[in-house]
Formats: sequence, C-alpha cells, structure tokens
Amino acid sequence: MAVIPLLVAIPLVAATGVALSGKWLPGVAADVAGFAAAAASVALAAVVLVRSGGIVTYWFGGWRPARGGFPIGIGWAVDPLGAAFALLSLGLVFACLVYSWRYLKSDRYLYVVLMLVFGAASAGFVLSGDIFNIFVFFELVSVAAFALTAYEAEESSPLQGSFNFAVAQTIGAFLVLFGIALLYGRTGALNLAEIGRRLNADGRHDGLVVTAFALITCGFLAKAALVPFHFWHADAHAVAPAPAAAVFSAVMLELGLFAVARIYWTVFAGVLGQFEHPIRDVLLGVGALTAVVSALMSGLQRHLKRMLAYSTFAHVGCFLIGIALLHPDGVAGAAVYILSHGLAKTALFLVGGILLTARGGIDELQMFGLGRRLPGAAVAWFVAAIALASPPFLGTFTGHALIDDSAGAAGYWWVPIVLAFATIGSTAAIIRAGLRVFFGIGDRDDPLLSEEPAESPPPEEKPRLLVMNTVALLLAFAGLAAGAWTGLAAEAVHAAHRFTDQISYIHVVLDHRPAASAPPGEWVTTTSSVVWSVVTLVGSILLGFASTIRARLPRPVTRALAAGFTPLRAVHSGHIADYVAWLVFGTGVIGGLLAITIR
Amino acid sequence: MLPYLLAVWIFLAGLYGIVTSRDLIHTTVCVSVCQSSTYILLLAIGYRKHATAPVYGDIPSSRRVVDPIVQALTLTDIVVAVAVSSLLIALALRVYDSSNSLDPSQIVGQRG
Amino acid sequence: MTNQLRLALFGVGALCVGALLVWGVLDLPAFGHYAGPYGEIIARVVEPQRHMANAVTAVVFDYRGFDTMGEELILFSAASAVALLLREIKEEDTISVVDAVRSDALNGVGVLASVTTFVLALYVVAHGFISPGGGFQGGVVLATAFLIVFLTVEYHAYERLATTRFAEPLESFGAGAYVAIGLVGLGLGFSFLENFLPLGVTGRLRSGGSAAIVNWASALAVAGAFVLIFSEYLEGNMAARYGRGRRL
Amino acid sequence: MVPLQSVALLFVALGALLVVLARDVVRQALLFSLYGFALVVLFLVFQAPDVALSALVVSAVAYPIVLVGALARVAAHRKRRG
Repeated sequence: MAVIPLLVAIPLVAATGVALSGKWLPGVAADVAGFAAAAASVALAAVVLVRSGGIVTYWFGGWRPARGGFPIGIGWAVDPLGAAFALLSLGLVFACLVYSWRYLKSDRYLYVVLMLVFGAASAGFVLSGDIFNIFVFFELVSVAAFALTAYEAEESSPLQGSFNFAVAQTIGAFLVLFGIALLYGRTGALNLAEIGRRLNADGRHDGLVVTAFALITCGFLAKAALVPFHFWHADAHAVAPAPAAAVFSAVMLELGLFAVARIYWTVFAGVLGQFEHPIRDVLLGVGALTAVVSALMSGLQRHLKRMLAYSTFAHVGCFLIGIALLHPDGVAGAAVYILSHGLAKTALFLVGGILLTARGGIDELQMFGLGRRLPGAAVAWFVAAIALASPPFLGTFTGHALIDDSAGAAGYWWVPIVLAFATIGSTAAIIRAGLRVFFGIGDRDDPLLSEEPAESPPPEEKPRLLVMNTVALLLAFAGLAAGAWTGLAAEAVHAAHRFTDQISYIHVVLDHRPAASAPPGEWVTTTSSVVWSVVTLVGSILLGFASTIRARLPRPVTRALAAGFTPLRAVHSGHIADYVAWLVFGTGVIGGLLAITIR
Repeated sequence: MLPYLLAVWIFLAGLYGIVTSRDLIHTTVCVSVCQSSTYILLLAIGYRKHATAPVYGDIPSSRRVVDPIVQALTLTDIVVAVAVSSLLIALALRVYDSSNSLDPSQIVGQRG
Repeated sequence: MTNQLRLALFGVGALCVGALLVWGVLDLPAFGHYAGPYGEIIARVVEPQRHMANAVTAVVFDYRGFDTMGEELILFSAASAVALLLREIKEEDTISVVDAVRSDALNGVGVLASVTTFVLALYVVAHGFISPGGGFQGGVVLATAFLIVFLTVEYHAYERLATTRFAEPLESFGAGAYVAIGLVGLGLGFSFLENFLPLGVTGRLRSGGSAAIVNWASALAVAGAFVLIFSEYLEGNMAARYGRGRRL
Repeated sequence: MVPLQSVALLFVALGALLVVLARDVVRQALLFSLYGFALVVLFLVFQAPDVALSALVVSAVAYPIVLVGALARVAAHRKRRG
C-alpha cells in the first residue's frame, strides 16, 4: 500500500512547511494547515486500518528483501492493532488542534508544528517493524513532548517539571538503546522479524537475551509511567498545556506499553516462551503496584491536571496487567481499554483547559463552585468520568471485562479486585473534583489534598469556548460510546491473535507469505463482568461524593490518614536526582527479578 | 571484553554523576556522558580485528571491513544527543531564569 | 530525600543494573570477532548496488535513510524548541551591544577564516559518499562558518547574517526537503525515499543518485538548526552581558 | 587489542570519571571537551572515521558553544545581581 508512508510524511511536511512560513503568514494559516494535514493523515490512517486485515509490509527505499532474504532496509509491518493505534493518536492530535484554536498565543505556529510532529512520530512508532526505527520515532515523540511541556511555561516549577521529564525520558531511551545494541551483537539484525527468527534459531536464553529483554522492557516502562517510573510524568502532565497533557495521557504513555508488547511478541516470545510464567508474574506485579499506588495518589491531588495524570497512571497499570497476561484476550482488552480511556481522558484534560481559560484556575479548592456557569464543560467532565468508571456496557467496560475474563482463565483471581480498586479510586477523584468545581458540593477545605503552586492561565484574547466545549463533549461521548460498540471487542480479539502470533509475523515480513488465519474473535459478556462493572460504577460515585466531605471526618482520623500518606507524598519530591535514583532502582529490581527467574 | 565493560562503566558513571549533581547544567553534561556509553558499546560490537574502516577509497572492496551499520546507528545517536542536550540546557537556563538557582534541591518544585 | 538515602537507593539499583549489564555484555561475541550478517551484506553490496565508496554514508542516506529523516526531524524539533525557550529576549536588548575589539586586521582574518570554513563545509558535505563526512558533519561546520563571523568580525554582522529569521526557515526547509524528496520518489512510482536518479560513477562527486540530494537537504537542516541554536545561546548571552534586558 | 586501543580506552574511562566528579561547572565543561577528544581518538582506533568526524565537530564546536553560552549567561546574570 503506497499510502502507508504518507501517514507520517504528510504531517511532517506540513509541520516543516508551517515552521518555514509561520513567521510571515497570519496565525490562522498555521491553524488551517495544521487541521488540513491532521485531517488528511486521519483519513489515511482510517484507510490503512480498513485495509490492514492481515499484516501489510512496506519497505522504505524500495529495499524489499527477496523471499527469505535478509532485510537490508527499514520495513514497516502494519497490523490492525498498530493501525488502530495510529488512527487514535492522529485523531486525538487533530481534535486537540481544533480545540486549541486560539488557545495559546505566543509563537503559536510552533505549537501546531510540535503537535503535528508528535502525531506523525507516534504513528510511525506503532507501525514500524524495525527496532532502531522504533527508537528513532520514540525519540521524536519525546523531543516534541519535551518542547510541548515547556510551552508558555513561566513559573519555575513548570520549567523544572519539563526538565525532569526530559532527563528521565532520555535515560530511559539509553536503556532501550543498550538493549538494542545487545540484540544487534547477537543477531546482527535490526528488523524485528529477523531478530526474532535468529533468536529462535539460536535458541540460547542466556544473559544477553535476558538483559536485552529487561533493558528494553524497563526502558519502555519508564516511558509509560509505571511505578517507580511515574514521578516525572506527573510533573510533565501538570505543567504541559492542557491539550498537550491530553495527548501525553491518551497516547504517549500507551506507546511505551505498545512497544513492550510489540517487541515481546516479535522478538522474545519464541526464545523466552518457556519462561512465560515468571515474566507474567513480574509484569503483573508492576502493573498492580502502579494501579494501586496511582489510584491512592490521585485522591490526594488538588491540581486538576496532576490528579488526572495519576488517574491515567492507575489505568496504565491496568493496561499493563492486560498485556502482562501474555494472552490475546488480555491484549485485546488493553487495546479497547486504551481506546475508550484515551477518548475520555482527552476530554477531561480539555475541560481542565477550559477551566483555566474561562475561570483562570486549575486548583480544585480555589475553583470551588466557579464552574457553575459552564454547563458544556460540566457535562463533558462527568460523562468522561462515568466512561472511565467502567459502567455496564459503556466506556471502559469491554476492556475491563476482557482483562478480567482473561485473568480468571489464567487463575489470577485478584486481577478484577485490583482493576476495580484502581478504577474506583481514580474515578472518585475525578467525580470529587467535578462536584466541587462545577456544583460547589462539599467542603471548601480538604485536609488530605496537597499544596500546589498556582498556575497562571494562558494569555488569551477571546476564548473560543464554543469550539472547546464541543470538542470536549464529542470526545467524552465517544469515550462512553466506545464500550457500547459490541463488535469492537470481537474485532480486537481477532486482531490481538494476529498481534501475538510471532511465527506468522515472521512469515509475512520475511517470507512474503499471507498471514496465518487467526481464529475468529469472539467474546461473550459474563455475569461476573457485569457485576464488577456495577461495583466500580456505584463505588466510584459513592466514594466521589464521600470524598468531598473528608474534612468532616474526626480530626484524629484525618490526621492519621494524612500521616499515612506522608511517605507516599515525600517520595514525589520534584528533585531530578531522586527520580533518576528511582529509575535506576526500578530497573535494577525489575531486571534483577527477571534475571533470577529466567535461567 | 574490555570495551564492553568500559561502556557499562561509563553508563554507570554518568548515572552516578546525575544522582549526585547539584547543578542542572552539570546534570545535563552527565546525561551526555551517559549517552556516550551507547556509542562505545555500538562501535565495540561492530569492530573486527585486522579490518579497516568501511570506506572504499583506493583499496579493493574485497578486504575485511568493520561493521558499517553500527557506525550509522552511532551517527544518528550522536545527532539525537546533541539535539536533546541543547534542549536540556535551554530548559535549565529557563529554570534559572525564573527561580535564580540551578540547584535542584533549592528550587521549590512540584510535590506530592 | 536526603542525600544519603538517595545515594543508598541509587547504590542498590546501580549494583543490580551493573551486574545485569555485565552479565549481558559478557555473552556478546568476543571483541573483534563480530560476525553479524547485516553489516557484512551491506559492505559487499554497497558498491555494486549504490555506487558509493563510503558504506556508512550509504547506510545513513540510502539503506536506512528513513531513520535519518527521523533524526533530522528530531534536530528540527529540538532547535525550534530551543528557539522557543530562549526567545524571551526582546530585540532592543541586543541593540546596545558594542564590540569590545574593533580591528580591521581581525576583521580581515575573520572573513578569510569564515570563507575557508564555508568551503571546507561544502567539501565535507559533497564528499560524504566518497570519504568520511556528509550532511551532518558538513552542516555543523557550515554553522561554524557563521560563528567565525561573530567571533572575529562583529556581533551585528553576525546577527544580520545569521539571526533566527534566516536560520529557522533554513532548517525547516532542509528537514522538509528531506521528507519531500521521499514523496517525490513516491509520486514517481517508487517507494518512499527510494532512489530515482541515475547512480553515477563510484568515487565521483555526482554519484549517489537521489541519496545525494537527501544528503544536501540534511546538510541544510543541520546547518540551519545549529545556527539557530548557536544564535539563540549567543544572543541571550549578549543581552545578559551588555543589554538592558529585564531577564537573563 | 592493539596498544593504541588500550590507551584510548583508559583515557576515556578516566575522562568520564573526571567529568562526572567535577563539581565546578566551568571546569566540568573543560573536562568534557577533553573527554570528547578522547572519544574521537577511540572512534578512530575503532575504525570509525565518520563517527570520529561527527564527534569532533560536536565536541569541538557544538557542545562548547552551547555550554559556554549557557555558563556565561548564568555568570553574567549572577554578576549583575551582585
């Protein structure tokens, strides 16, 4: 398919074109060019998704290897899950560009440039079938993200947040690159399929393979905000402009998980296949820890974007649980979960941006009741919150149900509990903040919320609230509706079978054989998943209401709670050296566990 | 084996520098040191004894050369490193700009 | 976290990471005995297939030219971001800058050195497919040519030559041209970034096919990006030293 | 391993240590430049002239300008504030 490279080429050409002419053209021209390019790439991504039924390869520079030959160029292998992810990220970039029509003022054409680069790079990242190409595209995503976090930042804390983010992400990239170098030393190849084939033929699962796996996994988990790699992501989300934070939450973190899954199933699944159990246990542990810690942390934030960031991390932990089950159903669950979460979470961040623009604040307690006259924003906020609460047959329900069922089949009875805890904790925080801000319900003070430095609103001439509200509302309802689309789950299961079939992937990419037919996806709702979804929905709403009046708890109780949370708060110090120490520590622990269990 | 171990050594030394750093510009330089370990690792992997550089000037193309791929990867890596470093230092300068300090422990940052 | 606690945390982690890394690298082929196929194949086919004498540049701009496109865009994004971050200084802040030394001899040497560097840069770019060099190395040297004007001639001359007004379009053009060349190939019925020009004779300057144009595009992108980065740092510096600026 | 390689390795190993241990940022920038040149030599003995040329232009031009520019800026600001 000749249109595949256009997915990245069009936004990139548009980005450089806008940068080239941005100084002279009026700001509207940059916006229009941005919309047009983003819309074109969204349309192309949709075409690619529809036509990527099996796996479609594309060889850059015309270096298509002969059947069974060595790939000497860079190849992409487009499968339905990758294409769907590209569509999601380009679509959200488009939505955010529409939303930010006149949202930011200074040098705004550069904002359009960076968003386009971000979208193109994330699309390239998920479609690529070459491990070094994946690395390059992730660096491109990261550099665009570093620049976006510092956009219009004035106070010191935002700038420090973006500095911490950039340093930590860069070190994560070194881990990945180290792993790539090791794999290259063993196999002498960079194409994922070729590396996988050579590792399978070699059969050794020695220190090199385990270390490469550990480094690549930890490097990408560090980019996906898993505990203890989440600190700098919280800072980055809090300081970035709302639309940028939205795409970080909805796309960028998930890219890290996508890479873990993609590389595991194309490179390591064969050679490390006999160690599925220990790998599953380690990754499930990381996911569960992240889900629980982040859900707790989201209950302690008063800065709305920071609270939403922790809510995202809680869900990211759940996505990792889905992937870590190392079963197509779990992967499918994570995929549909990522879709509905991405839409809903983007809507929430965009509402945060609306509050900042229209009411000049982003602090839950300072904004108490100030959102009363913003009905559109309020509806978008609560609809998105409900979508994240996994209500029956709506929102993140299908994702939850698929992961729960898959975990149940594998004997992990505790997974539904962790998912419910993460969902209730993080959604309750969103509902609590919404009740306070939009309805003035609850108390004006809260003993458990942390101190936050204030953020100044972006310089704004005429807020385009109508456009902003419309985008947020559409995304929120789309997030809710994604769960109601019953055919989606079956499609996702089908696609996930293809995604996790290493042998078929290698045959398609290297031997130009058609993809082996994956079993038709099917999925039936079980009673237990409906029960769990009622639990999470009711629990989220009740806890959300209850948290607005935490100040009325007896003083000894609040004091004890606050004291209990002090160490958890203290580790989130905002100090880059601490973050890097945690990064090294986490890598050491996860890598050590993998090394000990895989022998 | 020594060059590989050198890469590990430099990687850890760079990390140590970052963790003990008291100045954001110092931190950035340590990040660059850390990154240089990946150049060394890549080039050391592709090195072959009694081989020459993969540039065929006047020499017949049948002779033994070192791996050109790792060199191309290292080139990309170096460009990425320079780009990221200048961005990091610009960020550090802006932090200084707004808080009059480059010491991360003196800057009141994000907490909790 | 206290310093001791942080160091302890790091120490434990670094011990594990270090052990892991050592465990991994010890299983690499012994130093000097690498036998992987990728580089070997490229070294064998590069001359017949691409008519290029430098296998590394052939990989950078042809076989793996798509990676290099991503790399140019990384540089482009980073340079734009540096400009965005450091562009807080208002124009008037640099008007009051006066050169400490004014000497015709120095100016003359400066112009000479600058022109020499400029020629050297073009040489490094052009010979990328024959000898070590190419778009990136030449591009940085090209940016240096402007820098020499600054160091030896006059700040305002440098500013006229190389302000961001001129550097930013240059880097955007270079990075955009890289992608556009890929699109041209696509439009002509080839793959993205596939060669669509005659390859020429190995060892001649005109060898390399469309990868040679890509090479020049990346030289422009790199030169533009570095002039932009350098001037943002230097302008800010001048303003901080001599200007009446309100901020750094 | 040829002697030249061992010497270059030794210099790089020591250089990296000195750079990260240097507490004064100006001294560190100087050491970092020297470290860059040690790397250039190492790349040359690894038969990587293209990489060596890149590392040369980067450590001789790009890093010094950016680093010195940044340090001078901070120093000028500190001086002005007294």
